[in-house]
Amino acid sequence: MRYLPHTSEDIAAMLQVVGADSLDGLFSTIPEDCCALVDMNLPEPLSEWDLNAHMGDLADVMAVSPEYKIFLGAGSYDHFIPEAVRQLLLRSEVFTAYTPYQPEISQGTLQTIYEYQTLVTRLLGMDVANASMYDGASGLAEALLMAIRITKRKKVAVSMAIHPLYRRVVSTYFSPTGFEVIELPYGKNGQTDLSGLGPLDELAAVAVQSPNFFGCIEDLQAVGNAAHTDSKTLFVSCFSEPLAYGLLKNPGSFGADIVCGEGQSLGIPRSFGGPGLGIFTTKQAYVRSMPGRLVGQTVDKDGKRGFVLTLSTREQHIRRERATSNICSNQGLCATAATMYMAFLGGTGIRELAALNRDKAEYLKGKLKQAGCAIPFDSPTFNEFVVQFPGGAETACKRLLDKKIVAGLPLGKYYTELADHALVCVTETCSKADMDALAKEVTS
Amino acid sequence: MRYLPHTSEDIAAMLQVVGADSLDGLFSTIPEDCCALVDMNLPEPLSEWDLNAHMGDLADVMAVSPEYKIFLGAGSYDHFIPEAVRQLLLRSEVFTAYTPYQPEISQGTLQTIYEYQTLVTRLLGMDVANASMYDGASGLAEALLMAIRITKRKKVAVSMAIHPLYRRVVSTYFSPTGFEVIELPYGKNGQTDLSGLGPLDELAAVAVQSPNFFGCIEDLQAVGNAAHTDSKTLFVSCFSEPLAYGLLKNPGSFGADIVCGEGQSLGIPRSFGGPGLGIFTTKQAYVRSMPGRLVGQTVDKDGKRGFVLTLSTREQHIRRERATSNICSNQGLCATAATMYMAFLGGTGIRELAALNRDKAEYLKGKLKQAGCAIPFDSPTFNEFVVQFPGGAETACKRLLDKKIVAGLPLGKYYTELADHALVCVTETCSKADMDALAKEVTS
Amino acid sequence: MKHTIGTTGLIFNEPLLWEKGAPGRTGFSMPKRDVDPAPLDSGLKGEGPDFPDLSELEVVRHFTHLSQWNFGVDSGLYPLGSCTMKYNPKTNERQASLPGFAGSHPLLPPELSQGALKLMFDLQHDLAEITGLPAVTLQPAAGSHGELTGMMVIAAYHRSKGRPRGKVLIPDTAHGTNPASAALCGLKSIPIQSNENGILSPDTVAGLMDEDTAGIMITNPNTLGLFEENIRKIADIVHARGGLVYGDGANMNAIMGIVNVNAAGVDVLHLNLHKTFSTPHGGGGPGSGPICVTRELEPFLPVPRIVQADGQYRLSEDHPQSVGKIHAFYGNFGILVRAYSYIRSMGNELKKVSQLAVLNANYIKERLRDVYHLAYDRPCMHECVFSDALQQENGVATLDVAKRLMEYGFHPPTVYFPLVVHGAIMIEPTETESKESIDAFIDAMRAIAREARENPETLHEAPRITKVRRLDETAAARKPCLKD
Amino acid sequence: MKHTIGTTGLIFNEPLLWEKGAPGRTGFSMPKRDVDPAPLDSGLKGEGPDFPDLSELEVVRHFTHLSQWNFGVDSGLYPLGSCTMKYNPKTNERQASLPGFAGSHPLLPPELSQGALKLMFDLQHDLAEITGLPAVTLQPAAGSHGELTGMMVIAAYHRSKGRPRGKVLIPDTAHGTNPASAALCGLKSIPIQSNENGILSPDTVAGLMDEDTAGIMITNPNTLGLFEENIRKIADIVHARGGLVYGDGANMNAIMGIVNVNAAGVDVLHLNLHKTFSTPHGGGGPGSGPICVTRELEPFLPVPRIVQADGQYRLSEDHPQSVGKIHAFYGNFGILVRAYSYIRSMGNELKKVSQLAVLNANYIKERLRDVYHLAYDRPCMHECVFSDALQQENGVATLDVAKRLMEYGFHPPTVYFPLVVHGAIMIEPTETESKESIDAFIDAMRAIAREARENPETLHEAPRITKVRRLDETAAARKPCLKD
Ligand SMILES: Cc1ncc(COP(=O)(O)O)c(C=O)c1O
Ligand SMILES: Cc1ncc(COP(=O)(O)O)c(C=O)c1O
Repeated sequence: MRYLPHTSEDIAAMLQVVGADSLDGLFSTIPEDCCALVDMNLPEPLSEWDLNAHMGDLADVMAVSPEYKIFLGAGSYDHFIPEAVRQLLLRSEVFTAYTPYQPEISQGTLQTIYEYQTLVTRLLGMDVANASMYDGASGLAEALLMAIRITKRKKVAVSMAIHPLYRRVVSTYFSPTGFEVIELPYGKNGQTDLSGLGPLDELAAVAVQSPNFFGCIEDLQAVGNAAHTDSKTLFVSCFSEPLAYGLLKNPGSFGADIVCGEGQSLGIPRSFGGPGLGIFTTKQAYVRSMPGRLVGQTVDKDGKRGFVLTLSTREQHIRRERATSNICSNQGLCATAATMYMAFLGGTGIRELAALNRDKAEYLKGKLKQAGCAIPFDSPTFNEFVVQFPGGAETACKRLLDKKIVAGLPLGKYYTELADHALVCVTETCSKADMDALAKEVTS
Repeated sequence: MRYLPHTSEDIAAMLQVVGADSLDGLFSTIPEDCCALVDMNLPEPLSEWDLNAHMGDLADVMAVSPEYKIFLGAGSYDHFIPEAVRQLLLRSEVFTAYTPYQPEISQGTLQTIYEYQTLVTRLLGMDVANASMYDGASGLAEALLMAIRITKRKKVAVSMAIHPLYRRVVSTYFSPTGFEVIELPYGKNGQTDLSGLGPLDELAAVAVQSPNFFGCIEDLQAVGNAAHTDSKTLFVSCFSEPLAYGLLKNPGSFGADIVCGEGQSLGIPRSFGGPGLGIFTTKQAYVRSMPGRLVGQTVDKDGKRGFVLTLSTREQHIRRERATSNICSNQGLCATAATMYMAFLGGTGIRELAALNRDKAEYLKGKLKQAGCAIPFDSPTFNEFVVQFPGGAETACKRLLDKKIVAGLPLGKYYTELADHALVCVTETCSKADMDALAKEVTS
Repeated sequence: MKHTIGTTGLIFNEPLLWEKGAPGRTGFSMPKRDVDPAPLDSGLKGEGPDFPDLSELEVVRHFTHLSQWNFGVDSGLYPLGSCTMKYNPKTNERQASLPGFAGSHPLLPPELSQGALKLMFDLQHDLAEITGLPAVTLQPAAGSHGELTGMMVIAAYHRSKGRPRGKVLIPDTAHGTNPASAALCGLKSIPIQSNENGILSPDTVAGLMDEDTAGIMITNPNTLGLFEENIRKIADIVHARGGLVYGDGANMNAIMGIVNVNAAGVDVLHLNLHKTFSTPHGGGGPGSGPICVTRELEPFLPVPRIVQADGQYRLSEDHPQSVGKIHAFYGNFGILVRAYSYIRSMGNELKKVSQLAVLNANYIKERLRDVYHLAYDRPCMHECVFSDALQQENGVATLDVAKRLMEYGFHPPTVYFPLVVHGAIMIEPTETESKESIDAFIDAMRAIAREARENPETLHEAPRITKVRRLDETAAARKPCLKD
Repeated sequence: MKHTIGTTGLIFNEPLLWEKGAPGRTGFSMPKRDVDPAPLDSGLKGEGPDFPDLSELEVVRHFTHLSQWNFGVDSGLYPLGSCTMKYNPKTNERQASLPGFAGSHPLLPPELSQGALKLMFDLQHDLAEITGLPAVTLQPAAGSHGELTGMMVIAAYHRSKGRPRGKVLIPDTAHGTNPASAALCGLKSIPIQSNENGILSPDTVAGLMDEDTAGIMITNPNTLGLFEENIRKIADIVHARGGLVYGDGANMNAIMGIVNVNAAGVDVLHLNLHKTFSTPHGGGGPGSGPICVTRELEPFLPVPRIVQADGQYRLSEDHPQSVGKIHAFYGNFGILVRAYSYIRSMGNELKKVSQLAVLNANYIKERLRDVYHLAYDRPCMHECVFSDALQQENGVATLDVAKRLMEYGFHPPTVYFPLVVHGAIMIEPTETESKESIDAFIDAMRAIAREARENPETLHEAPRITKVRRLDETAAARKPCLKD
């Protein structure tokens, strides 16, 4: 087997040094009752070529563009990724390296992550970012736990306009703890309705998402004010589409204390939902309560600039049960991809691209209105919006599928009251022609 | 444009240093009568994404396996190429480098080519190999010209069983010269018929191909003896399928003076016929008459082993009109791919793979015989052979095309006397099932 | 040594991204605009992030230069204990980048994603075969995430029995993620000391296990590279008191096809696909940490679960006892594709993998034991653990050995872990290293042991030939500079 | 200088392939055998080649290590005069590796290869647009191969006129391939001296041109980076005597959209797609050297030619006057795909490409003229040529400057060519280099000029920080060791 270099001579020579009579002899310390009695029932090994054929068969039955026109976002976005990102990620010095525990031979990874931390703080208007969390959902859960640690309170208020799957992960993280989640409803305009937000004095955090699950841009000013009426309560702002901040005022400028979310949009393929990128940022004041790894700048023996993992006393390998989180391996390579993507895009590019996403979404919105679809929420949106399809979302989407159009995500499963609505997404990858086709088919 | 870094500020600042008032001003030395008066009529620039779509459209209409079952060789072979070769070739330090004129920062290229030279001489049983020629055809032409230089004679004998396209390139190279090509016919058994080979005393070379165009393994012993009846005449042995020498006695062992051919088989995609790899090897005695670049081993100032381009006094940039060839850029990256491929395969692997190729070809040969096809040539073959299809090759091949089977290369175009014959190729990529299908369809 | 692998050559300095570029440049191909701009309330508009503008070539050179400052498995032997730095097959990357996988949306209707669902379903089956534990979830994004999920399953199990428990037993040799994960589940961790042989004694466990203890988290083979020989007895003790056994399977590379984890009494086990199953570490992640459980615990696994009915695969949410969702979608699918490719390529040769991994580790143990102090002198599994006890007398510490190894061209082992061994040097070669490669490493380690006696200074000064030398970590932590 | 780009870091020694490995290992996945072995006459069987057996990881590390000893365009500024080392766009590699292209067989029936034929047909059109010469062949595999093809066309033209000619005029500034290619066509090359301005004078040409002279080979812009201002007059002289003008278009990067080569009087021109059109050099090749000719010469172009009829493309052999085939198939198609991708990506911005390439070269010329001797003080095109005249007095030669540049992190310029300039330093930055990158190069060149005065030793000793130092080329040539 091409991955196993040992010749029989090698094995014989090494066994002799070890003093074992056979390969099985190496496992003498394993008691009978632990041993596997039968061989593993695994399929015969495939050659590289049969594997290619087999994987090709599996991949070919998946529905992807361009064959399908897919207007599906909901936390996983179709953006163009420069070929240069793909090829640079294959540089094996980075790609086959472990966590940079030995900084002298890991400066490539370390400087990249330092650049990542800097760029995302600039994107979101925050002081510090960690080296990544697993995904947007677990990131939000950890953000709320962090707020609970900081405030020593037991309750958090969470907008129902936050991605429903993120909220489910939050409740999973909360279930073994005594902590409580209070849900904030959304209003007629699709934004979070803060009116129900009573006395905050027991709230550790108020959390919203912007653009929210419905694509609506939240009034972060209002949320910030509401949250901060209690000096201790933290304002947590999350996101699933960071590209929006190429165009929109960032959460930091509204005084958010923790800003976290999913970074898949930034040059990472959707890949059936993972690996993505949990982006996690906060204010300087809270850095020591932050979960996850941090890269910091320092100097070497000769005074040369260099980078290291730092503040690791927060982390599990030092602090063990009192760590700020259990996270160890993170999404480093995805953070690297995002750094490359942001570098290729640049400040000018990200603004232009964000504008293009919104303009295209607005175009389709208009087209669908003309086609007789209702748009229930009138607050401004970025590249996603909710549509009421004539004759119900489920049926409309099913019908459009025959035309190889995935018209959006039917919302009934997540919000019963929105049973005949769908969430539609438009990115720079959707052409005017595709959108016109969708609008046409909807009515036909 | 992402390839052009100049901002307008950059341009202004640089123009000032240069003392030109505008970009057009830089071309003041170009006389009116040379200037382009109208803009180039080129299509609008495509974005990276539109380019992907456009190229996808062009590539998708090409017939390739697995959709088509292709039994076509004839100088371009379908062999499995390890993904590792593809990824290693993208290492940009090698891939974006020029010819290694500065050895201190080109040792990667230089050691690789030295390894290439060594491995191909071992494969073919020769003393020295150059760093590559354009392809098998131009390599053969240069080999014959080299023989003419060495022997100071004006005639070469060339077997008609050498790839017809190679022979056409030879006659193109010969046309502006006074040199003459004498054609040696092939015999009933598909091997070169040497009986017509009269007095050799004016022949610079006798050239055959083995396995020859018909897939037949030539009797190199006999050819060598015939050629060497005149002490001056050179025995030139060429090939289009070097993999054969994983299994067969190599030409060197029969005393060949020059062995050259096409190396595409060794880990290089067919790519519609190019880039391939012109492999060129000879005996030590003739090294100074050899065309092309050579890499040699030496030591650096500190006595460390290193590699350099050497014996360049043979080459055009030094010797100019008296050079052994005009070749400058060669097929370096293809030689690199071949080196990687040979390294992955190894001595054990290449033998096993070569045997598998022949065994599969023999299987199909048997199947086709059973199916009622005639096999005109009875001498042993490697992974190609000539078949007479019932009802004529052209029509049979046409009919099979509808079944998405490319049954082989109809030979009428190249050998009128073989009008109803086709050249069929089988490599390790053809499964038993594919071969059975072909045999079945042939008769139906 | 004449034949040192490590040497120096020309590489390149490279500034930070924003120390390069010029406004107006771009490295991105902007799609052409086929719609009109839509008005946006100026109150919502920001200035746009302060990113540098760079050309494509500038960015390409930037990351090409940075990569050259790194050491990966493709650079050389990477014997980082507990991390299983084996070769990451190139074909796995090809498979993961197939448009059908890389381009697929997680919320497509199941009938449009049968390929991905089948792959996950079959991978679950394979992992069950390899561990002996019948039910599997692929949702956890890393080993630690798997621990968390597993402990949630255990907590949910106890709740379902109507008697939640507050504590969990964790050996002193455990990885830091174990207590941290337990803590996230509100479980107080009770440390257990391993015995003089570096493993757990049943009596110690018996002494600590009680009705308020949810169970035990046990790493097997443990972080000393030793097999926990008493695991079955320990499991019986824990089970007898109504507890469950959590297995940390990070070191599964030692025992595939050799140990049946289920038979050994483990109820929940996490695997690190980015260790045992050859997926790349990417300089920190992404990983994947599936957990395998007994039939009894299956109802508690995260949702959605993949179910198959007459050849069709779908996602089922209908598992009332489930702990819920632990990842927004289905975990790190792209990593699952790689692990699946690896398992398909190996089949039952996975047993050979473990045999050779253990052979390599024991070979190193035997060939270095005379020059480095061997923490526990017993047959080891995938790794062996030495210490700097012999070097201390020359004022040479584990860190010096590690840094000097770089100059010889090797990545250092894991150092100062596990904590039970003072100045630990934890060496895991993996099975993909050839005998020659391991012999070269041994020669280097022996040469360093000699240098420690003959001129310790070279070790204190190391590394000298790397892009940067030893870095001031204290300064970095004292006044953190975490961004520009 | 503090901000030197070049520095040193950890890299790895790597033996020759056969100094590694062990018999029986493999790095290849052998397809499973589904047929029986067939007997083969033992007289035909060899022992099989003596190749080393290596594991996949051993081979991967081998070539990863070797790559780190190399310098490419992605490593830094590569101002190799006459070679146009511009950025090689990553997207071109994607396109060339599309299965439909990379996997296609050249002898498929045309109806199964329409995509490739259309691409070549359109590329021919584009190159005709760019040069002004209407007929194009893509068959030559490199520039030199294009020269050979072009000179064959010229020879065939003269034969067709019933008066073959024996000589060709070639300037002393010409690249060595020019006379070598002419020689292969049986043409004797007659050298022409360029004038005090570094270009050709019509009178000189008039004096040499006669009825036995097939024509002239003229590189424009020439290898001094100067535009041959008299080309039109020279062409008239040559044409008047029945000769033809061959244009070496290796330096086309300076004049795209600016000069109409046809209008300038050129009859045949070769292009280097691996220079002007961004395809990678791969450490020596493959390249591609299409030739563009006038309508009058079209009948002589190589066959097969691509013809289009009602949307269908096919290959036509029916050109009786053709010189024949120059490549077994259609040339280096994979390189054509890359060049085509580049042209499609640029469109008319190709003119901007030339403008910026010329701007960069003139900027360097102006900023270095006070410290290096400028061979010809005139506005330059894509490159500028200096010499070591000023450094000689300190015993510093061009070679020393070149080697020292490596330590500053740059690839050296082309040196000692063209021959008309003693100790030539030929600098071609290309348009893909930013102003900052060029300024850094200028700083390095100026620093070196200073070092040449202040301590020449540093230059003589350079390079010290590369994998190997200056190599003994004389020994290499005296007793050549060309293989193990
Ligand atoms: C024994 C052990 N357990 C758990 C982990 C955590 O795994 P991950 O980093 O994938 O979260 C590790 C990783 O180093 C480990 O070695
Ligand atoms: C002016 C000139 N002509 C011709 C050539 C030969 O081109 P190629 O190397 O592609 O054969 C070169 C290449 O360096 C050149 O610079």
